[in-house]
Amino acid sequence: MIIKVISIIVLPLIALIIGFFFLGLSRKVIARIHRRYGPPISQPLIDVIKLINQESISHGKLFDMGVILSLAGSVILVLFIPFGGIAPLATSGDLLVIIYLMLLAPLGVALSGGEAANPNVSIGISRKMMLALGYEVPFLFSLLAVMTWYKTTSLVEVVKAQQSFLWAIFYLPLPAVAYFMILPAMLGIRPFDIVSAPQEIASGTAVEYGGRYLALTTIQHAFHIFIDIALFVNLFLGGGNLLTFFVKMLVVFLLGLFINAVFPRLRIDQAIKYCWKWPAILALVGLIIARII
Amino acid sequence: MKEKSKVNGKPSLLGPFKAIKYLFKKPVTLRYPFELKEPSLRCRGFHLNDWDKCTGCGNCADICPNEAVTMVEIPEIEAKPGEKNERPQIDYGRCCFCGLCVDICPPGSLRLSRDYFHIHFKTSTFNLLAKDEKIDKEHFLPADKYSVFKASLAHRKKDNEGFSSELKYSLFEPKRVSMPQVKPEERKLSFVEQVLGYSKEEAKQEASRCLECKLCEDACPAHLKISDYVRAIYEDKPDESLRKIFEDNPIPAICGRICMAHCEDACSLGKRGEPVAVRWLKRYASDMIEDYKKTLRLKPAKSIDKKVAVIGAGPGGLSVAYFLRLKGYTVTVFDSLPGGGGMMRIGPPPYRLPIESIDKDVSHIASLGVKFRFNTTVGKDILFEDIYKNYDAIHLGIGMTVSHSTRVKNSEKAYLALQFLQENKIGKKVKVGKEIIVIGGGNVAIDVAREALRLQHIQYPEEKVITKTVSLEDWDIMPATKEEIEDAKAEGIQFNPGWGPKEIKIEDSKVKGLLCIKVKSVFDEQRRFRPTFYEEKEMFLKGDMVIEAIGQGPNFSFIPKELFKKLEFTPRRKIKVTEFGQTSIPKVFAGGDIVNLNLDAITAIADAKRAAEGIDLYLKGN
Amino acid sequence: MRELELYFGPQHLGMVGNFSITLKVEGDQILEAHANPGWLHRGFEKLMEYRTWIQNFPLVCRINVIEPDSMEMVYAMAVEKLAKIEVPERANYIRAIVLELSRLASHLFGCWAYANMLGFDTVAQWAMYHRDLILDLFEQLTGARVYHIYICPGGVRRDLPEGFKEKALNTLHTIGGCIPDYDATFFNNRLFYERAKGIGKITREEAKELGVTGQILRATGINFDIRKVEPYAVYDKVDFEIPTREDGDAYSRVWIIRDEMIQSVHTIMQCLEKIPEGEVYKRVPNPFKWNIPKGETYVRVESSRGELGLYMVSNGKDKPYRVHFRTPSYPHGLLVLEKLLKNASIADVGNIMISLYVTAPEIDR
Amino acid sequence: MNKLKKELKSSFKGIRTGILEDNRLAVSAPKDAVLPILSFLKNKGYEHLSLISCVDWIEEKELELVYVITSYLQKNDEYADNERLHILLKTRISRENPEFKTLVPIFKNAEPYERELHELFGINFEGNKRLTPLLLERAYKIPPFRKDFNTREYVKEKFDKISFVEEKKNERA
Amino acid sequence: MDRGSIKKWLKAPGKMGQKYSFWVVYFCTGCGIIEIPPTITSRWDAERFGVIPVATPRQANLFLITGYVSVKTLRAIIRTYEQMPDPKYTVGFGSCPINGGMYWDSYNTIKHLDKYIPVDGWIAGCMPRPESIFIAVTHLWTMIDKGMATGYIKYREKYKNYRKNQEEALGKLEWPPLYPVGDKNE
Repeated sequence: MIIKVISIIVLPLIALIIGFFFLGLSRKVIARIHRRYGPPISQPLIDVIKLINQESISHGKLFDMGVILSLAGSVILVLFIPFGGIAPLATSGDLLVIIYLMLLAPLGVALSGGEAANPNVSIGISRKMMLALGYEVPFLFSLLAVMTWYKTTSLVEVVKAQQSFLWAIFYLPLPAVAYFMILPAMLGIRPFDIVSAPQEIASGTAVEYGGRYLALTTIQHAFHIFIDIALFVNLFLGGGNLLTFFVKMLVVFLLGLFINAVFPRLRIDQAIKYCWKWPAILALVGLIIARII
Repeated sequence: MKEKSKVNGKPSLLGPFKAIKYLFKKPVTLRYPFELKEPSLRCRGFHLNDWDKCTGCGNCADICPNEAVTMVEIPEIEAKPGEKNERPQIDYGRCCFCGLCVDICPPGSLRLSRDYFHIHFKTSTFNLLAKDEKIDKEHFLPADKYSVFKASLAHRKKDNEGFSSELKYSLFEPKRVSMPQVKPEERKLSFVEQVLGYSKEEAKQEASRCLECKLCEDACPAHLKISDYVRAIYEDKPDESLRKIFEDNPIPAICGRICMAHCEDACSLGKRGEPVAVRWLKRYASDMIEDYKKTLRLKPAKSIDKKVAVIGAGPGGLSVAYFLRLKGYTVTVFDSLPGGGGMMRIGPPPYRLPIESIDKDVSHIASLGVKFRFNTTVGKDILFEDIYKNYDAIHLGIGMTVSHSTRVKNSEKAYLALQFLQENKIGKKVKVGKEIIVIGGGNVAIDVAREALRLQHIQYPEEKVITKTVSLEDWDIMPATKEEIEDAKAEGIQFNPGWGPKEIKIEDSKVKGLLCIKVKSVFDEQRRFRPTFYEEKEMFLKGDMVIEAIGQGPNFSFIPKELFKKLEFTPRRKIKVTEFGQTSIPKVFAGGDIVNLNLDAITAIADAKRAAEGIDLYLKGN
Repeated sequence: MRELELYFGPQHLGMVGNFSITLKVEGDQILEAHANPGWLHRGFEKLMEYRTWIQNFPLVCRINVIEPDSMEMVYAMAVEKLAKIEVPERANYIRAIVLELSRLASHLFGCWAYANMLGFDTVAQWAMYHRDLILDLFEQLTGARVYHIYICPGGVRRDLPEGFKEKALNTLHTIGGCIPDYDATFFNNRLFYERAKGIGKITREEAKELGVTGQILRATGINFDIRKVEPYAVYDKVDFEIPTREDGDAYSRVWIIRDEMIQSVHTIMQCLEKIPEGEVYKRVPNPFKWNIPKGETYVRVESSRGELGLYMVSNGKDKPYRVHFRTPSYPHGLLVLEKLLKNASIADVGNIMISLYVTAPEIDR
Repeated sequence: MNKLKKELKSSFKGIRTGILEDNRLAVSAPKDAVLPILSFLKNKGYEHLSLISCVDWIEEKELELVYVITSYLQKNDEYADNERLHILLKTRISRENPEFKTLVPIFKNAEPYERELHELFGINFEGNKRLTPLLLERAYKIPPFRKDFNTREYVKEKFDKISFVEEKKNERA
Repeated sequence: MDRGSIKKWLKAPGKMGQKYSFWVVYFCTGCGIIEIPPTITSRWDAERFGVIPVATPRQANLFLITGYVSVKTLRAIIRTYEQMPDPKYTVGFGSCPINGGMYWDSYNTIKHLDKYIPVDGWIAGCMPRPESIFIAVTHLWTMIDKGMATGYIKYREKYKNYRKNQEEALGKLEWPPLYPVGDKNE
């Protein structure tokens, strides 16, 4: 029992550290592709410390509630995803719960966005919803493919099933590729970072966030990165113990980063068309194959 | 690398991943505070100014499009006549680092350095009095003590000169418009005027060179309005430029030819290039207009019944007469020579100052109503006492008329310079020998030598003739102007500087030559004229004629004893005058060579101007 | 959907110069756009009437910050035409080199702006790095990075420093060498092709009607380039061709930029080979007393964005009487932009604007 | 070049033509002849209006409008000489109440130039629908680009009178 | 460059945080904007010191006023400056905001920027180079350490004078005063 309580506390911290590490690493790697020395790895931490000390202008209660809600959603989500050995609440919840909790973060942002009377934010939120619509379809198909293949909805069984022999990626290559193709959309990085496009709509939903709100959103973004990649590793790469799990996450993250570095931003309609065209078909075919065999 | 531009391949999805190769290459960033970038040799940063070369002319302040440069008075620099003690101060809240001030700077003292960092939270620190590492030791640090982190206007790197001015690309024209002159071979044969004067375009071209920095006006003893009359010539309005000259100088034709041109020594263009030919432009202005009276139409003021006597019609006398006449006084001028001009009439030979130009100026002053009494030497034809009695004020402008003699053994055989010049110019020509030796190193000596050379060529057209000069002073301290010495050398006159006359050798009452001894030093430590010689080193110069031109002295013989006793003198044997030219005798004023030390025409005119003020005050005052 | 009033305002990440557009937006569709310049207006022509000819020379290159040299060139040519000054041959070659280098720099800046507006940082960083190499060349040649104040009436202010030729050649080789990288990652990028194809399409008649010059006109197929029509400096002695495209949309405009970069690298190399010896600066009369005879002239130069013209009137005094700059992005920023923005999507506002290379200081002067 | 000159002279009366340089033709025409000349030039192939400028001749109390017209390339490959020709069409209008007809029906791209001249010189072009302010932020009594608007006095009495917030009172000149 | 010393982080995290992550509001007010891209891109790379351009004033804490300020832009500058959260620093770029620069006699540019908003640092140069911008960053570091970078506090205390100057230059301002200006008549 005590181990469960400790792991409930430890897992979010680990997720936070890994999230910040990934953020710092992403800025460093992208900088190296730009042929320059990027900022130190600990730069996101410095940014958060600075933002906490900055004066934050709030637009009323609902505005604050929205930000806290989205952060809370991400933290809970972290608890449901097994990270190597530690899986505090994973046994009680399963993939359906995760899908449901995935929606809390955009909801929180929408809530606070509505309060701030800035047109950019409303456009940002509409884009976020459309993008979510865009990548939910292939995401669900690939999850269904995994569930039907292993005939279970609980993540822990899926991970246990993969321990014994080959990982799921060799059985279900198509859903894995589909999931990987929409990973940038879920993370909100370059080809799909329409939501927070600084050039077009002045960093989208984060327009009104000053000091502490921005710190909370960065933390929420760090959690979000951890969640998506950990989910991918659990579903398709059968996360082993702590170290191998981290290495797999690192590899997946770096591959996603390369896509980010070399592609311009798509328009929202192109993004959705792209998400529905290739990844959706692959995931569907993978689902059918999983069904037949 | 130059494949054809039509490689418009189908845009691929996987192509861009080639960019990942840079992940493993060395980044190109220049990590600034730790790796420094070497600024280029022509970098345009903050200003450096070499204070000894800078003349404070203010051209950089005039050219600056943003009025960033202001001239600031610097008390500790002593203001010489040709240089102001102002230095440019640059306001970096206005400066656009264009470097125009560097290109216009005549002495080339203003330069831009290669450091350009100055960050401060107070805007008042953005003014910089441009200095150089020679003057400002503590702000300029050697390379090891200089650190980029503390970079500011007060913390700059030593010898860090960037954009500096080059004569080829300067905004001013360094070379002078060449004056058409008669060639040396031709001019030594006759007395034709050497300088032929500018044509209209040449004068406009030369006048366009003046940057109007007004340094020349401070240097000129008479403070002529030089930049105005040069601009008038540029806008080809010679009458307007003449009017500007006549405000300070009534005898432009004379001054245009023989002035010592202090202005050209002070001209800031002269520091690196050739100065603006101010004297020749004044001469051009006076030559262009034949009849001053018609163009200037100067009308004297309401006539006052006071009478003023002017003794000596030299430049000083003529100017006093002109100024007082304009103020309305009735002026009479006494001169022993047949015409006006005093020393100018007899001194400079015709190739430098022809008689017509003297008469042109004098006749204009006469036309204003000044009465001239020529051929009347005071003390002989008319006594000084009755002048003193029946004239309300007297101006002494008698100048130096007595030529000194070296009083060396049988020096009575030698000619004196002034007589020699006087006879040649207005009397009959003097019979000269084949080899002439001229003793002396000043302008008068050079005139005598060149005139003697011309006479030799006229009187012995084919034979070989030589003129030699012997002067105590060596090349560097020879008092004659550099220009004169060059012209004389071009005409073939031999110079023997640094030799003193010892004895004139005589054989059967004909001069055989001059025995000279080597000079050790000319001036003693208080710069007084006390020559010392090496007794043993001697040299014998063959020559059948000797002319002494070692300086002139005043002749006060015509003043009666009791008045002469009241006159006070300065230690250097000059008349002591107040700044209005009033001598110790209240009624008597004085000016010209007998008062000042420059011994040239323009200083005489300056004294005359002040004396005219003095006389006016004296007559109105009490 | 209710109608929104959106400000693509002066304060905007990635915008070149400060320029604001007020958009009437319905959902993601723009109904109507009004360009609102004037943020950078300094009244240049008024200031030039208060300064003498030489004092205007450092002022004139400040009009457009991205390509100051064509401004200096057009002012120098106008003054030389009015005052009938002949420029030595070597100065013409150096002027051509400086103009082509600044065209290369401004095209690279255009690439930075366009890639940055599309959120494509990798190419933006490379383009800026190569532009910085060119700025180092300029610093060697003229002493300053951005405002060179180098092409002055009467020639060029200083001669080439020694060792400039080798430095220039190896900078050009590095840039030339990177063009394949640009091709792979930027010009032939599928997503960029998606994003820029068919955006901001303008037909040949519309272009002619709106007084468009430069790449936008050449993108519609007319190869109108003032360097060929009215050769100035040494463009008649150097052979280079004018790239054109047919379909006049943003994608073809970018391709023209790419080809023009290669052409200007060629021209610089040819100029560096053929440069003769001799004088570089023919002395201009004294700056305080330089009265240019009465007259007027209209001179034009091909700047990196189109036809840059200067109408100058002098009335015999030492200051210009009236100066009027015809800047290339004046019609582009006001007419073409408003026309293209009608019923485009919000995401493409920046895309269209930067593909037209609208620079705000040129509009406001 | 002079072929065109003769044509212009024949078809319109009261215009004076002078050649500025090798390919610049200066034509000055009375006020009402401008629009017909422009449409005549347009269908002769000169359809690129590169600039409308205005010169304020303050001594003669007149504003002079200058239209610079040239042509695009007809055929792509060779550059016929008439492409290089520039026509500077000049007219004089009074300075007190400067009125002029708009050019938008003939040259669509004249609209921004007219807006700018309206704002900086005070000429109103009737028929131009969008004469709204373009560059300036506030209204000036005298339009700023006119010769009698002295910008240095304006700066002295407008900006230099505003005092600094505090401490830097003393040393700023 | 004391970014690494943990002791300083623990002692004053707020100061150290501000020092090593300047977020610059990307607003090109004048012609100085040409030197910002080279600074933030690969040749000079300001990101090494944590300097990143951000889109909205809400997130920024450093405001670079690059080059001359025309009257219309001043209105936008004041609004942007007032929207920025509190520990904010401004740096005046080039010679135009200091004393009018090249456009000292232009009717449409303001001459002394510090009459309208407080400025913590001025950089000399007509278009200061990227190196000067880095020196400005180090200058701001020392100012923050010494606690002298108090532009925003001065703005709050002396808001009445600033507001008066702004209204004198721009005429009626359409947004309400940021801090209570007290009644107009005293």
